[in-house]
Amino acid sequence: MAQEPILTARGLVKRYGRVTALDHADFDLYPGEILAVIGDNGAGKSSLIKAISGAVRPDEGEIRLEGQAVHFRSPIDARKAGIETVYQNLALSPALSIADNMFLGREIRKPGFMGQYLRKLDHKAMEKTARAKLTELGLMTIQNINQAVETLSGGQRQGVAVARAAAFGSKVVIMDEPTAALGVKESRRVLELILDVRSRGLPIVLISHNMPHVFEVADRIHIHRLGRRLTVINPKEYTMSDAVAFMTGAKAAPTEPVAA
Amino acid sequence: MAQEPILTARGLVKRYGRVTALDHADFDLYPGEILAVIGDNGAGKSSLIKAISGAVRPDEGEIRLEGQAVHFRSPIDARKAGIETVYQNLALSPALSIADNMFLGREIRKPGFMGQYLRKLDHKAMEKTARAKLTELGLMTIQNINQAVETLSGGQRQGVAVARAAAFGSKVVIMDEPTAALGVKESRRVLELILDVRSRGLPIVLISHNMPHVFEVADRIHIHRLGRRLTVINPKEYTMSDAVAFMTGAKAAPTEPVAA
Amino acid sequence: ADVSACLITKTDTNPFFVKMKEGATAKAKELGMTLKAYAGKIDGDSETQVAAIETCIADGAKGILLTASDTQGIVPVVKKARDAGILVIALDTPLDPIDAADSTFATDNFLAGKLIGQWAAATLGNAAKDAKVAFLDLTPAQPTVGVLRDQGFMTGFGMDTKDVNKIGDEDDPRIVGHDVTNGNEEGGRTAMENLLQKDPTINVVYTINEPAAAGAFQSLKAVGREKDVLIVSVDGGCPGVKNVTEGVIGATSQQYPLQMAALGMEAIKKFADSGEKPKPTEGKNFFDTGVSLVTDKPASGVESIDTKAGMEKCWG
Amino acid sequence: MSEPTTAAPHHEYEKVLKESSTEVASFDTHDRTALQKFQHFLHSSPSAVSLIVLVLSLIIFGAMLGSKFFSAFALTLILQQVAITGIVGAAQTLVIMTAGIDLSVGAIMVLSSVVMGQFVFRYGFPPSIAILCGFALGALCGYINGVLVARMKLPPFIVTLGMWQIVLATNFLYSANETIRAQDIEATAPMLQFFGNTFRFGGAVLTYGVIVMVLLVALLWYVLNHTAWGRHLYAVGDDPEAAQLSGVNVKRMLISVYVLSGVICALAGWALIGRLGSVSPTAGQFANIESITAVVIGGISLFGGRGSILGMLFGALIVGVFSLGLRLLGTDVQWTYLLIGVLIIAAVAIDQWIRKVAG
Amino acid sequence: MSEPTTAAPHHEYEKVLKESSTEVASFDTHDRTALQKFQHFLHSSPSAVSLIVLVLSLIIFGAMLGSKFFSAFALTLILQQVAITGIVGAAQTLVIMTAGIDLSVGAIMVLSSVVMGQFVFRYGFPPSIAILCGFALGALCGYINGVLVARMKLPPFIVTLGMWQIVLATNFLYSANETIRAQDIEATAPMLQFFGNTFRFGGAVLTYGVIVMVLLVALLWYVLNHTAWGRHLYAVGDDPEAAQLSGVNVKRMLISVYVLSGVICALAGWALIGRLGSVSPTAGQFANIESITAVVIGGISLFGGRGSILGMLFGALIVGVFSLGLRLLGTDVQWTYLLIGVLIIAAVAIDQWIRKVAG
Ligand SMILES: Nc1ncnc2c1ncn2[C@@H]1O[C@H](COP(=O)(O)OP(=O)(O)OP(=O)(O)O)[C@@H](O)[C@H]1O
Ligand SMILES: Nc1ncnc2c1ncn2[C@@H]1O[C@H](COP(=O)(O)OP(=O)(O)OP(=O)(O)O)[C@@H](O)[C@H]1O
Ligand SMILES: [Mg+2]
Ligand SMILES: [Mg+2]
Repeated sequence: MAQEPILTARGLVKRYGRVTALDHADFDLYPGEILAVIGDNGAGKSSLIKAISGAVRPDEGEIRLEGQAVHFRSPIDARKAGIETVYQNLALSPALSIADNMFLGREIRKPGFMGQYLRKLDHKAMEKTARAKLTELGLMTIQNINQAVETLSGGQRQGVAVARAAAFGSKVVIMDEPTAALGVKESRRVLELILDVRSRGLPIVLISHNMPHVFEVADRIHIHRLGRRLTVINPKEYTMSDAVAFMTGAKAAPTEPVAA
Repeated sequence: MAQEPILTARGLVKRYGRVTALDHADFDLYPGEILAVIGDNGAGKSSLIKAISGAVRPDEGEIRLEGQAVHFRSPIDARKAGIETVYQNLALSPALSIADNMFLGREIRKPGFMGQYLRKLDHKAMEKTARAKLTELGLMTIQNINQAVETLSGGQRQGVAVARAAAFGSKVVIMDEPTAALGVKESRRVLELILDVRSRGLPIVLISHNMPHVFEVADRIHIHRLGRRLTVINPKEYTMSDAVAFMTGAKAAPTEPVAA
Repeated sequence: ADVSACLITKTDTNPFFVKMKEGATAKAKELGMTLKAYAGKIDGDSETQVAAIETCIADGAKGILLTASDTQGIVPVVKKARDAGILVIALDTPLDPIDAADSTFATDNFLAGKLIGQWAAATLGNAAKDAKVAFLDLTPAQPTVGVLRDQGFMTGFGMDTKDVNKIGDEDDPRIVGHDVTNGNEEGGRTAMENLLQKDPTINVVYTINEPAAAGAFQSLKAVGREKDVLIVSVDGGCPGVKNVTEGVIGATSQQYPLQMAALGMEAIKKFADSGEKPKPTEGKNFFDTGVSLVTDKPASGVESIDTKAGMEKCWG
Repeated sequence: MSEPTTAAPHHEYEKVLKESSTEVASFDTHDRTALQKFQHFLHSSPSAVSLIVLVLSLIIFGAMLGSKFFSAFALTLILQQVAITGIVGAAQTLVIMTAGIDLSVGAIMVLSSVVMGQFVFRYGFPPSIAILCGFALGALCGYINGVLVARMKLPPFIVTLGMWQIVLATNFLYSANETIRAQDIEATAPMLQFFGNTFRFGGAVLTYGVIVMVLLVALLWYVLNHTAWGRHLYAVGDDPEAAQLSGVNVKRMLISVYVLSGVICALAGWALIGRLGSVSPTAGQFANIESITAVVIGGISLFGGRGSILGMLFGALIVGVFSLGLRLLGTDVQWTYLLIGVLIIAAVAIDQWIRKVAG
Repeated sequence: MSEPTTAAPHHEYEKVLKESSTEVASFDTHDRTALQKFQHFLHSSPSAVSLIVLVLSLIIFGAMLGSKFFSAFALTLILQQVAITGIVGAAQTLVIMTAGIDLSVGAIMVLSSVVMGQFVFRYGFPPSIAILCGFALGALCGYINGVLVARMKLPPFIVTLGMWQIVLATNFLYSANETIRAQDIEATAPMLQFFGNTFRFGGAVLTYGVIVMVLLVALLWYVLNHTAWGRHLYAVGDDPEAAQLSGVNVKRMLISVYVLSGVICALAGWALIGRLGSVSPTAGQFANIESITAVVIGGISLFGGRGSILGMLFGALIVGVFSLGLRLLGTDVQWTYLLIGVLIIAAVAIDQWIRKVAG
């Protein structure tokens, strides 16, 4: 495919004390695709997406968004650039409401004097938008958008985090194990949501240990091993057994990463 | 089967403020079996096993172990009675060593005067046993048994928690989603361990959202829904589709719970 | 009708003020007045005293007896009280300026220090010019009482005080050093240890009050020097006077808090009845409630009473 | 890239999900008792408990003391007496809401007031400049706290414990323990005493210090509830890591909170000059304890992220009411301390009980 | 029940796992620099930093002051001066290791000493009984703290803040501020002054108070490291929920820690009588701050679960060395406070640095 990747990383290195979480890792994401990232526990998947989304600063390596080198100093920078992330631990503030959480860091101010000079927030507008987003995504029935997040069940929380990312991501949406703790029904909903987001033209990075899910939705599969990208495979060309074999080192991987 | 259940619960009720997590739930575990407990997020599975293992005290209902009514006031009581539990959040003390964690609450004292009067711990003996247990279970290669648990990877921690339960459970071993965050390889190891424990004659309660795993290892499946036991099915008689349909309320469940 | 008065002390934990309160309470009962007593949390806590004065204004008190923690800082609220028609009498510690209060019933703290200074110098005789003197002061904040007693001692002992309002600017070689005690045994002991370490030949110890002296004595005893060091102090509380009897303290300047309080209460009563304000002692700008040196080893040229007389007048 | 149609679930069993029930877990629907409703109300309005306690204590002392207590004069006197605690308490509230604690508030307040005074009297600065210098000093101390907490990730308790000692020692060394007398200030720089000005209507006497405290609390209430900064503050206190990941610049927030706390302490220092008339380096020794007490009695969680600044104000007033009431009753001061100790424990115990029962 | 043979994996792909590689992630193997090795050493021995600081400060003051400071007498004097702080610090250490804090230690210490004294002099109890009563009182106060923290789940900071005020007020009300004189105690109940006894060898002077402090710390070190109770204490401080689930009776542990803390405070009260000779209700006002300072400088984490009680002892000694050293140098007391403030912040900053770099 002739398309240019929207997001690339080259030679990322991240060390934690004596552990090297990323060891010259590469990464490519193409427009409009679902890219699955798989790998053993501790392979460095979360570290990779944290580096890409500005949550940690890599020790070495470079990241390019639409061909431009970017240096995110915090998740805020990445968000401003259009990259939205659902982190493995969700990153919601328990005591704040659903609406507050969805708009954290990008609050809407009142129009006119109140907003401009007194910096008053437009709670109404935010609630309306939040409700609209949640409904639009058909994710779940939440009675009260002002409910504190801590009163929601695990599945509902996951829904809020996913909805936030899906609603605000303008270039890339990244999800780190969004279904790990979810039940069968809830997992299915999240998968549908992911397909939904792609159908809006946004590329998605999905980290998951669930092979059937990965093979169901992914356009390409990035296999991560020992802190670096081992290879990228096309799920239509390889079986799950192959993927697992590459991932765990049981079989040697194809040397040339395949394009999307 | 004519056997008596080893562990039963009848009419358990647990309320958290305005949420009823358990609503007259029943439970039966027979000797030597693997009983899977499945259900939607928030169905009350964790609450059920917390009640059984003494981690929370039910508001109503009774629990019987080998026919005797028991009233566990804390996990310690349950452990003394031979029930070992791997909780969803592992329950390990990060700053303590692997050996310390395995023997927490059941430390071995030195023989003789030092142990009896000065209550001196026998660190050597504990380390030896801990290493033996971990090796015996073939779970993983841990270089240093005195390593702090916080330095282990997620998978290794899960291993320690599972090994602890398997090593000390004398009547019942309970595992709440032991593979939720684990990779393919690591999950497989835990499943093998579960089968291993059963082959030593111990009954196991396994909570999981992973239907293939459940149908692979379970002898019976307890389906939990809206805070109570909906039914118990034999995985040989029903398909995964049936189980999921019952669990999510898509199909009515068979009214009579089947025996093991 | 009912005449009510307030007593506001620096703290309610120092026996000196406890006795003051007892004296005032007894007098109030005798004169049929109501008395409310307030105190700061610690020495130097002026805000609580301000709040107490305000309370007295709200309470409609006729008079206030005040031992101020911050003699300058308290002045504005004292003015408020006087504007509200309340008689304000400074007890023990004069305000700054002294006429900020209607009247002052006080020990002359400078004189109290001077007396023990003179006694120490006279007792040592010729040795006084080679004496090694340790000063155990009150708190790091140098409240006025502490300064007056400390500098009074120096004056009495024949040292150059330099700025008489400041401790620590002197250069007399006989001064080993100053340390703070917070006016209690604990501080007295540690401060004495520190100064002894600085110069083990110390033979005169000035202490801000008798608890500090008791602490210092423990420290001297620990190194076996309790016999050959002269401790002088100020206060005249019963335990202190007893300590003079037993030779723990060489001499102490005795004050009369009970009397101060009683006189104060009488003045308020008189003011309430007739509107007449008390007059200061002749030749001084305050009413001097007197101070006497208590010692069993009188020194020539310094007037003193013995401990038997001291015990009769002691206060707690 | 080929645009696939919605992929088919790999697992057969997932197909049945379409028919799955949408029922949700049933809650107990039995009517709630009046007590439970009350608990729920208390739970949903964090400063209600302290307001109720405040009103109750006003009523009780009013009943015991009559017009001596329940007069415009006495009630406004309470306001005057808690003004400083209220202002410092506002600073403390901000810090505690970030799950921190600021033990240096009292010291910063006093040093700021000393700087304001000494810059006029020692160096001859115009009062307005001296006051600005005081504020700058407060901001600087806060900034140092903030940097140590946010950037070096040191525990706030320790940072501010150290800062407290450092600032207080600096205060004594710099001021040489000298009080600047009220009369001198009045003559040379009355602006320093600005907050001591009063206006009255009837028996009520309000100092400008009281007004500024009320305005400050109102302003902060607005900021906390109606601006992004306020929401971010709650988010940081709640879970700093989550806040960071979801787009809050946690370090900048923390530093700004400590700086603001320092500035408010400087304001308290200025108000302190107004209240005392003079500049005294020994003032404010209990501002730490008093502000923390107000915050705690006001129902603000020491773990951060929860509570309302109005609660702090009510907490300060409760302490003020008890102090004045007990003083007017003529009880021994120690009983006041004892009672406030009991009050502190009771306040959190009630809070905990509400949380537990209302769930 | 049919005993099934090992079930077959449902997923085809899981079969390949048998061949999976057993390689583990590679660590950087480049030789570590001397600095890194040093950091690692410091990281693995929590009290090493404070020991090094202690030795350094001894050397520096020794160089500046010569034999005045570096004599057996002066060094044992420091021990005497920190004995009380060390004993109270031991109590504080236990509480802080459970992620709590005890602000009431000083108050409990003083009230216990007052009870020991007054029970002899006011009620004529034999000294041994009076001392037992003092210990019982300490245990009771600790028990109340413990119950409020463990059973009612109130924050330790607030519980002990309230307790501090309550106990201190009780102390003043009960003692009527009366000091019991050293001479009277010596005559009537010398047992109360037991810990003031000394023995000497050469210039060194050790009081029994110093000995009991050292023994106490050694005993607690043994208990923390070599008994189940000690391991449980670390586990509770680390993560109370995990500890509870893995078989530690957290409530009982917490209560026992607070009770023990109270008992140790009573011991400190007894030792205090030995040090002062007299019983003074105004003593011990700084015991809270001093004990917390010792703990913090000793590198014990305020978040619980980490640190060694030996660190606390070194921390207390560091403060003692600085205090005496600076006094002998003749600096203003305020400089001591300032330096201790800096020391507190520096201690945690170093600790944080080590943790970060050594990972
Ligand atoms: N903050 C941290 N401090 C120290 N080590 C870390 C930190 N974060 C990650 N690591 C280590 O880096 C390695 C990679 O971790 P990472 O979380 O990226 O793995 P992962 O592939 O996401 O694993 P999982 O599938 O379990 O989520 C692991 O060895 C982990 O222990
Ligand atoms: N400590 C608690 N406080 C309040 N509510 C709780 C608590 N623990 C559980 N609940 C509520 O009880 C219900 C049952 O929770 P439980 O954890 O038992 O579900 P579960 O079946 O284990 O779910 P999952 O599959 O997500 O682990 C949920 O609604 C949950 O929010
Ligand atoms: Mg991960
Ligand atoms: Mg669960």
